[in-house]
Order: sequence, then structure tokens, then C-alpha cells
Amino acid sequence: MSDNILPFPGNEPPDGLIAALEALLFASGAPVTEKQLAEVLDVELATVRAGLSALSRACEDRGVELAEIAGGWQFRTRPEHADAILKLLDQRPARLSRAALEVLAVVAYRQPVTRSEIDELRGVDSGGVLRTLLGRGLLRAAGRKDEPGRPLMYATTRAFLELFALSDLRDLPTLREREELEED
Amino acid sequence: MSDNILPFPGNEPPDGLIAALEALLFASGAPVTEKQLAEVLDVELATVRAGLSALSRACEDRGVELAEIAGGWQFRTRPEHADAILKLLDQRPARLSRAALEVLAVVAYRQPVTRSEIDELRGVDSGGVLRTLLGRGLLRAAGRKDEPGRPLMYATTRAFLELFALSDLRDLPTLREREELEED
Amino acid sequence: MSAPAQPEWLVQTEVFDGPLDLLLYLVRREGVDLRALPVARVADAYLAYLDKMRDLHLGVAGEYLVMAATLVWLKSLELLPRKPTLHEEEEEEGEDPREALARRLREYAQYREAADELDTRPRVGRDVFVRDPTEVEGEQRPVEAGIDAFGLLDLYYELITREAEPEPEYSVDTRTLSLEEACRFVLGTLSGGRGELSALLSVLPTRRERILTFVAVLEMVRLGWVGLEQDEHLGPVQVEGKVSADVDLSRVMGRVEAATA
Repeated sequence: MSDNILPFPGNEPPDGLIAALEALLFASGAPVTEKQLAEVLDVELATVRAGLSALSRACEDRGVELAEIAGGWQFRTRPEHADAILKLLDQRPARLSRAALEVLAVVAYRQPVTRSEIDELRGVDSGGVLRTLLGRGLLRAAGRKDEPGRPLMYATTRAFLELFALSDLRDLPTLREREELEED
Repeated sequence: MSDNILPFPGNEPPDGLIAALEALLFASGAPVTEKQLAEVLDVELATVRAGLSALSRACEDRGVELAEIAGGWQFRTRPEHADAILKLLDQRPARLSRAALEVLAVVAYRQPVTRSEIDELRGVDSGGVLRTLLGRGLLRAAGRKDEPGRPLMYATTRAFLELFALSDLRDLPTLREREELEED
Repeated sequence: MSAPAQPEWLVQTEVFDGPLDLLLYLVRREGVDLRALPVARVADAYLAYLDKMRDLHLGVAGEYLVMAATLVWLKSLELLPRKPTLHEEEEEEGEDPREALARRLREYAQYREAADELDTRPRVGRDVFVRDPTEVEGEQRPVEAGIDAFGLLDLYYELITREAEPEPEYSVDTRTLSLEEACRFVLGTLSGGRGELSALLSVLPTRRERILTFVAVLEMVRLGWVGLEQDEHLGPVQVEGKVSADVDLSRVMGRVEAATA
């Protein structure tokens, strides 16, 4: 069966499959790939895709939505419920400083990148911020650069994609687009 | 308004409330009481009850159900999906324990190193963890130390490098590099 | 000089994150074009800003002064009459230093915008919430580290810098330390006796947990559960446990809820 043809007449996968997908994604918490779902349910990839698409549609009026994150699928609450949830969990919204966001942006677009390249771009020492982001698992050491001193290079992690609801690094708008915008 | 009378004509609470309840129960994980929900959403207890009842009905064909546990409400996956869930969770990589990571850290930075040296640094017996890591192929025996008793020494393996996305042991960050990042 | 009430612009200085950040702010305030940067005008605004900071005895970090020196030099280039041959020389020697600065600033502005854009994305823990992954045990499953090589180094660093002191008998699940647990940890460690506050806090791995535990100690002082003593100014602070760890901790939580409500 080709992945491009929906395997069900009328394009509707059976309710049982949709329910199973919901249970799996709910239990996992973390994003699950289509391949994993197909293996576990012992169905074709196309079936999983049709099921996910139906599940996603079914979530339209719900408090949670299906999001494509870090190459997999994950349930997340809708943003409009954030205040109530924070109140229930008795938490403050997780904060990132402007410096942290800048370092993340530089690494996301330039990776793998050395600390001195980050410092140079930002015009300021980024050591402390870098360390915090490594500690939070949003960045990781990613080998050494082949130049004198062999400095460490840094890259973003899967946790970075999950935090910012990115399915992929290619999900980030390109810097070039921004340059064009500025010219207007 | 009495708690026993449903506050909505036709017994149907607004969709927004049901979605909010779903988001709250999803994000909490642990059971949430009706009182907590009423407080957080700033609505009457009767409204929460009507909403929960509607949400429960809406879950009839889903993979999860609303269950009353320990005086509160919680989403749970339906029992018929248990096998698939266990299969999925069993495929997902297991996190190494802190003890295992500590032993890996000591061996990575001190190799080749004997078990008593590891025990001394960690202040606890590392025998069991060491065996597991050898079994997993993350560590290997690397000769004997030239001292009384000729104890075995341990070193990291290729699989260790792969686990930490390193191409070479020289890619490990150094204490000096760590200190440089502390500076702000 | 008497300390002035903080004027509005001063509050602004504190949020500048390096000279490029300040420069970009000034460029935008002056409403000039980043593609044809009028260096003299921007340099004047920058130097005036640093002067204000100095007048108020605010420490100006070295990187701001380096930028100031660069700007003064670039300004002098602009004021010198251009030799007709200069253009060709520049092409031989590479980029005009003024253009280099403008380019650097444009590049920085790009990443600033990228950072802003990241900030507007729905973020876990702020806008959206997920369920914690379900953990199961399994011998044959592949493993993942959950940390990177730096995390490994951090663990090693912790081990080699840990002083040869006996392990506290009370072990804490530090990942989920609540105020209540912090209280129980303190009371359990003291077990009715005395201990030094700094020693109590030093066994906790993160700053957040140390702060939380410090708050817990203050809260328990208020409740009369522990006493604090300091023999001399800046000397070590002794904590004395006055109740056992199985005290009813709901009073602690009640207070906190009331305080944050």
C-alpha cells in the first residue's frame, strides 16, 4: 500500500485506531514518531498518518491539541488555558532572559558554533548564559572546531525543539527572510 | 444557586469550560478536586460538576477516560490500550540513573581507573552500577593496575562516545573550559 | 554626590546587554538607517550615554569602553577629508571599518529579532503544558544519557570538589523539592540538634534549592520550629531544631498559600 493513498474508504480511519493513538500519545507525554506508532499498533505508516490527522481534527474544540514536535507528535494544552494551569500548579511562567534568548537564537542559526563566535556576534561575554543553557539541557557540547586551540562547539538539543514547539530546526524562519523584510 | 441544579439551560455547559477543564486535568497529571477546579476557573462548584460530567460523556469514544480518584478527577488511558502503551514505553530509551552517570563521569575523566578509585571519589560502593555499565557496553576492562592485588582498570568504549555524541575522548570538555564559562 | 532618585533612563541602562545592544538602542532612538550608519552622530550619542553613566558612578564594563574607542576612531575617519584615491585603497585593503561596524550591527539586529521571534513562540511552561513522560524500568531497553558531555563534566566536578564530609543521613529528592520538603529536610538533618546554616545549604546541588531551603528556615523561625544564633557579626549562623521532622507540615504550606494568594 502506498503511503500516499488513504487506506480507508471515505478517508475515515476506524474509531478504535484514533482512540489507541490518543491513549499512546497521552501515556507517552514526550513526542512519539509516526514510525513508533505504526510499529506498536502494527499498522501501516499511512494508517497512522490518517489516524493522526483525524485525531488532530477531533481536538479542534478541546483543551489540548496535537502538535508536531521534534520529529514526533505530542499533546499540548492550548495557550488560552495557560493562566488557569499556572494557577492550578501554583507555578510562575517559566522565564528566559533576553540574553538567554539571544544566545539560543545565535546557536540555533549558526550551529555548531564556538563560544568566541557567540561572544563576537553579541559583542558581550556569553559564558554565564551559555552555562545556564547547558545546565538546562537546551544546548549541548557538540565536538571541537578544527582550528588552533580546538575550541568546543555548541548546538541546540531536542529539549530546545520541545521547549519552543519546533518540529525541526528547519521550522525556524530563515535569517535571510528577515534581511529582506528589513530592506522593505 | 444550589449545587444540585445544573446551571445551564439544556444541561450543556459552554464548550470553553469543558476545554478548560480538559486542559487543567491534562496538565496536572495528579487528580484534581472539584473545589480546586472551581477556584482556578472562578466558577461555581455546580458549574464544574456539570462541565466534568459533559467532559466525561465526550470521552466515551476516546482513548482516555475521566476517573474519580482519591477525591479528585484524573485522565487515565482506557484499559484496552495497556498492551500497546507498554510496548511503546518499552521501546523508548531508558534514562541512565544518576549513579550510572556519576560512574561514567569518573571513568571518562580518570581512565583507566580502578573500582576502588571510583568508590573513593563517589563515597559509595559502585560495584553494581559498574557491572551494569559493562553489560551495556558503555565501559570496558582496560588492563590491570601495577599495584598489590593487581586490580582491574576500566575505560570508556565507542558506545560511550556515541551516547554523548562525541567523536573522540578529546572532545570531552575540560575543567578549565567549565571554569571559563562560569565567568560572567 | 547624593544618590539621585533613579531617573527613567537609568533603569534603561541596566537592561543593556553589551555595547551592541546599547548601540542598537541609540541607532533606533536617533531614527537613523542601519544601512548608511552616520557614525559621527551615533558615536556622539554613545559617548554621551557613557558620560551619564559615569556621572552617576556606575561601573562601565570594559567592552563598552572598547566600543567607545572604536567609535571615536571611526568618527575621526569620517571627519578627515577623503582622498580621491581612498576608494581604490579601501578596495584593496578590504571593507571600510565603518561599513564593518554597520554590518556587525545589522547582523546583531538580525539575531535580536530572531530572539524576539523565539520568545513569541508558544513555550512549554509558559504558554503550553505537556505531561511528564511516563518512566518504566526495563533491562533490555536502549539507554539515553539525558545529559550532554558538559553534564558529565559537572558531575565529575561535583565529585572531586565535594569535601570529605559525611553524607547527610537525610536524602532529598532534589528534583521535586518543595517548601514542605525543604522544612522536613532541615528538621531531619538537625534531628533536634544544632547545625551550621551554610553546611545545611551546601549539600544542596542547586541555587534554587538552597534559596528554597533558606526560605524554609526563615519560615520555621517564624513558626518557632527552629532557632537562629550568630555569635559575631558576619560569623557562622547556627540553626537549632526545636521540633522533630514529623511535625505537622500543613502549617507551612498553609502560610505559603495565604502569602501568595
